[in-house]
Amino acid sequence: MDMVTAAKVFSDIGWGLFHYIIFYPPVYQFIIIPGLVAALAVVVFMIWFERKAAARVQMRYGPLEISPRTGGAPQLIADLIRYTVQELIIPSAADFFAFIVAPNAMLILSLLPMVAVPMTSISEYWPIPMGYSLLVAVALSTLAPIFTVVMAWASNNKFSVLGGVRESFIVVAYELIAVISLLSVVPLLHTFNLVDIVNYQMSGIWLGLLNPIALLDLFIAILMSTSGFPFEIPDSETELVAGPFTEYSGLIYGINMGGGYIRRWAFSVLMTLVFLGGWAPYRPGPGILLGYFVPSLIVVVKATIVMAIMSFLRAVYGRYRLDQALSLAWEVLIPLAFAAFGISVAEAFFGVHP
Amino acid sequence: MPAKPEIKKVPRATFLGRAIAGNIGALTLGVKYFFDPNRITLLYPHEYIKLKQGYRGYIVLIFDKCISCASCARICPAKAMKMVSVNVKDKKLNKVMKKKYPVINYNRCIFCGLCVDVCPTEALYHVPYHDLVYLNMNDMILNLEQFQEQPEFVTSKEGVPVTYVFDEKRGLVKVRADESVKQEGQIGQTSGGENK
Amino acid sequence: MSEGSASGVPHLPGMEVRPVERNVYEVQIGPSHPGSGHMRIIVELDGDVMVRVDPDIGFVHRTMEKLAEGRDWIKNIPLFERMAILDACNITLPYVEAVEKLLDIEPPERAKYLRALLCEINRIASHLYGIGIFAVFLGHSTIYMWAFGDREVFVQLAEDLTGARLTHSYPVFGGVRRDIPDDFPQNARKAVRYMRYRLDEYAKIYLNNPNIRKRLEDVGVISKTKAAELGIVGPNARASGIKYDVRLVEPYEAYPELDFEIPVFEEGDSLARAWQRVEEIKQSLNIIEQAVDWLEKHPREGFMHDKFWKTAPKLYKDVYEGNIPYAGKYRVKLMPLFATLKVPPGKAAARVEAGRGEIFYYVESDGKDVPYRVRVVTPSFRNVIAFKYVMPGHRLMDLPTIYGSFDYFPPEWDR
Amino acid sequence: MGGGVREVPATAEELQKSLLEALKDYKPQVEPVKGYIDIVVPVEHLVEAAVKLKELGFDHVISVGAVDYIAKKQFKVMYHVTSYLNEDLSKFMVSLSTYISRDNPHCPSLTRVWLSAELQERETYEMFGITFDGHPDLRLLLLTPVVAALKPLRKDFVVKEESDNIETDYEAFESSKWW
Repeated sequence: MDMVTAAKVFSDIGWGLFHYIIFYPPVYQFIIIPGLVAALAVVVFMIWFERKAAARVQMRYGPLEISPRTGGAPQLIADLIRYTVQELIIPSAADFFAFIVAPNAMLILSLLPMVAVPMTSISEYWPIPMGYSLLVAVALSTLAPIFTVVMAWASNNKFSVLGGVRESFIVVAYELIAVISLLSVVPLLHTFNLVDIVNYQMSGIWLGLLNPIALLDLFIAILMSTSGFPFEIPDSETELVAGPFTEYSGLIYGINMGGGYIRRWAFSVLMTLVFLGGWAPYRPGPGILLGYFVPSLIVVVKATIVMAIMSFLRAVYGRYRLDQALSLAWEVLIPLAFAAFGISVAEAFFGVHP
Repeated sequence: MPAKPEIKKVPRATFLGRAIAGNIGALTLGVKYFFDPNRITLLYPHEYIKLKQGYRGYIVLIFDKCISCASCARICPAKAMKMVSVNVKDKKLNKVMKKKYPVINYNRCIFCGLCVDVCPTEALYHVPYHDLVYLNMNDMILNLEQFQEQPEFVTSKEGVPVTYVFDEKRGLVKVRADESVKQEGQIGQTSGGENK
Repeated sequence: MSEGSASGVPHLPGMEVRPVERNVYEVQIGPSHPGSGHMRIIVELDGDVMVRVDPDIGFVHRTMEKLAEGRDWIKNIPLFERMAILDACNITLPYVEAVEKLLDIEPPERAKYLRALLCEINRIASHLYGIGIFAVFLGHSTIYMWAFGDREVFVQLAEDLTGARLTHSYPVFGGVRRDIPDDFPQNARKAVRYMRYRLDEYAKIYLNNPNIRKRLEDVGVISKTKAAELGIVGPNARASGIKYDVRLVEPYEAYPELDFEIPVFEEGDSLARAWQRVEEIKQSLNIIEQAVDWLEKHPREGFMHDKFWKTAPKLYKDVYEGNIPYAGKYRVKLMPLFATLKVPPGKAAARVEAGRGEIFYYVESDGKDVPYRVRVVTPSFRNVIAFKYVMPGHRLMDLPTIYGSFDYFPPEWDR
Repeated sequence: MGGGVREVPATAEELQKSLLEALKDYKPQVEPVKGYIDIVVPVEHLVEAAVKLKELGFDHVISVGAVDYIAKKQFKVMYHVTSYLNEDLSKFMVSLSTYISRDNPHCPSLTRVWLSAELQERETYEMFGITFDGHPDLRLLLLTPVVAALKPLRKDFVVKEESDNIETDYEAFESSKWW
């Protein structure tokens, strides 16, 4: 076999790998867009944006010195490198297996909902059959937070355990809100199919306009679930050093830090599809470019804007007390979520549904 | 008119006023400053503050004015000054005699300025410089010759001199030091690292 | 009462052997706290509720009282400043006043106004610092940055006045060390107007923010009698309805002639303590305006007691008037006798309302060039006791709220 | 607060007179001081005098301090008190003090009377080694046990500071440029 043939065979295998594994929609969605790669890119941008936005409000510049011309944009890359090469300290009292596995499991499970969402209306590019995709995505989104509690328990540290307990309180509170507000579109449209939901919003009436209470509820639930301000309670540094992440260092700490943002990203994509019209003004055309990349880009941009708004809240709010957040969740937001569900039913009954 | 106590009340708000007006007020203010930031950060090595005369900075000795009274060394709270005896030629009497002169240890100096204020002949004065660099702690103990020289101001080599001027709307506004003299009232922010 | 452990070594807080109740979880907040300086609060938690709180202080203790016994009278002024450098004039003023009582001198009118002016500038700076640290305890980083940024305005004013940003060493026995520069009045008025309008914004984004209100309201409530029993001081006591301010009950320096209010809140919770500081800043701004007006109207004379100034040579007046180009302007020279000052024997006490509350100095002299005994009681030190008695019963997340609302300052309470 | 001073005197002298009258059972003496009123009672009457002062309206302690008179082998323990709730008394500072023996320093604790004295008595305990009998929680506050054993504020503990010598030879200064 001469070199040319060998090269051809290898390139065929490579192409096969590329075509059938990377471009196999579930894998592609999990790894590239809107999964790991897109999420990481957005997270890096978002942490930078969060710091810059807060700095603008707060009479200062934020990250700047590393590259004054771009406003310090490479700062996060530098931070990432630092986390990567930092020494990884695992306390001898920690439960080694759980200590190492939990952050990674959390990262992976945070991205799992991405396998269940469509990025386009063309069935060729769907990762899974879309019949019950909303239900599947919602179900998958609830898996990750348990690993924060595992991390806290495995750290064997008082502050971690306290943080973990807080996290578990909050998980129980926000999950119901998020699930009910997401599912409140179901009675309106009589479908669990995310593609149908987005297609309905092609008419220009986003479901967020039809049911703003559900949108607001979901927005707050996402903030709660990803400990964003004003609900940055589990890792409240003033009394619990870093909450569940106290004992973590190096790369795993970086994963933990990004983990919350990635969870927020997954929820933002879901929120964009359900309430903010997905790829809405755009109608996916033929071909992979117009049929997949353009609509997915629109979704990514919309979800990024949602995340930017969430990040901006850091500059305006402090943090609630744990019991206040819980009472807000159980006494205000959950009734509101039921109300939103009722609004959807009423709208369907009175014929807003097409 | 002496002071008088005055009972104040924490402003009360209704539930709706608190939930809606409070949130909207906070958010609009945040957005306002997001689009119109009021920055006061000094980008230090690229800019430095040109201090006014009167700032209690580094201290310089005027050798000829010193009358060796040792008040400065005696009043120094940090024991940063010492009197060293040197042989100098007295011009009036035209003979060599032993006199005492102060030297300073900047490891210890707290820049309280008492030595300058207590000097009966004004032989010590403050230079409005603050950020000097020494290579080691031993260099920070100046001998008699070094104490008489004005320190070399290293920041001015690459930095832009700025001053902060008071402003009613923005508190402190950073202006180029040379411009602040020229255009009073007309205040423009110096270009920082990033331009809006 | 625990006399000491079995080995004869007295117990250290946090390191003692003591039976712990079941279902109690001990957490040590500190000693290196992310939001504050060096302090430790040993908290026993029952669930999320604090049942026993033991403030453990002393991590930055320097024994100021002992150090003062080995230093000349004037050298103690820069020493005592180190307790709270951001409140430097207030914290040294009672010492200077006590020594002036022993020396039987009283500063001239202009010096009194200058002292009151710097005291109020310091009070605003100190309150802004307190507001900022409190905000960061609540996770509100914007007010933290704003308060520190706006504090810079007043630090700049103090720098214009005294030549140093923080450790001014401004009041000395018999007077002050500088007079106001020529452009000071207009700068001060600008700063005052700026701060007034900023305080409204503070209220908007911070104190009226529903999130922050919820954290502060009805947390750490101290009733009037409880406050008197605990002996907490300053803005914290006034937020509980106690009409006590040294400027009110025993006016010192120029305060008898200035027209201002002492704001008093009756709620006694953390929100009242936060508002108290805002209201006090407003009053301090009024005082600054009045003091600046007075200083501008009156001739530049009488900044040092005649005992020290009447024999001053011409050079001293030249320095004051700015006739010597390198020497600056409006500097008040000190007579060489300051370096070797001997204070007549006697005992004196003085108190002053500093930013965080009442500062008390007891000064005893036996006629030597060093004090025989100096007793300093700082406001933060007197507030520490409140943590022990107010915090239990609250949730763990209320600890930063209560702690921050008292405007603690570890170097000050440790001395 | 029950039973305050009914007619609050306007000047310190009048207050001093009325206080001496009120405390006359406890053998009070007055020392000349500036800025406050110093009332010295024997140590056995300290608690009773404190209770009486509290009844008169002095409701909190500003300072608990001690002075070491090493020549007289005595400690003077001082409680500077004033009033929060009685606004007319606020303008006066009164010191209730007592002399105790330096050899075996014991002083009755006034924490039961004035709760605000608690931490300051702990401080005086560690700084002077004065034991406050009846204090509910007499532990170290600021110092470590090693340092507290030295009783740092007593006059026989001398801080080793460098010499006050401000003069030096130029040659000596040049050869070892360190101080």
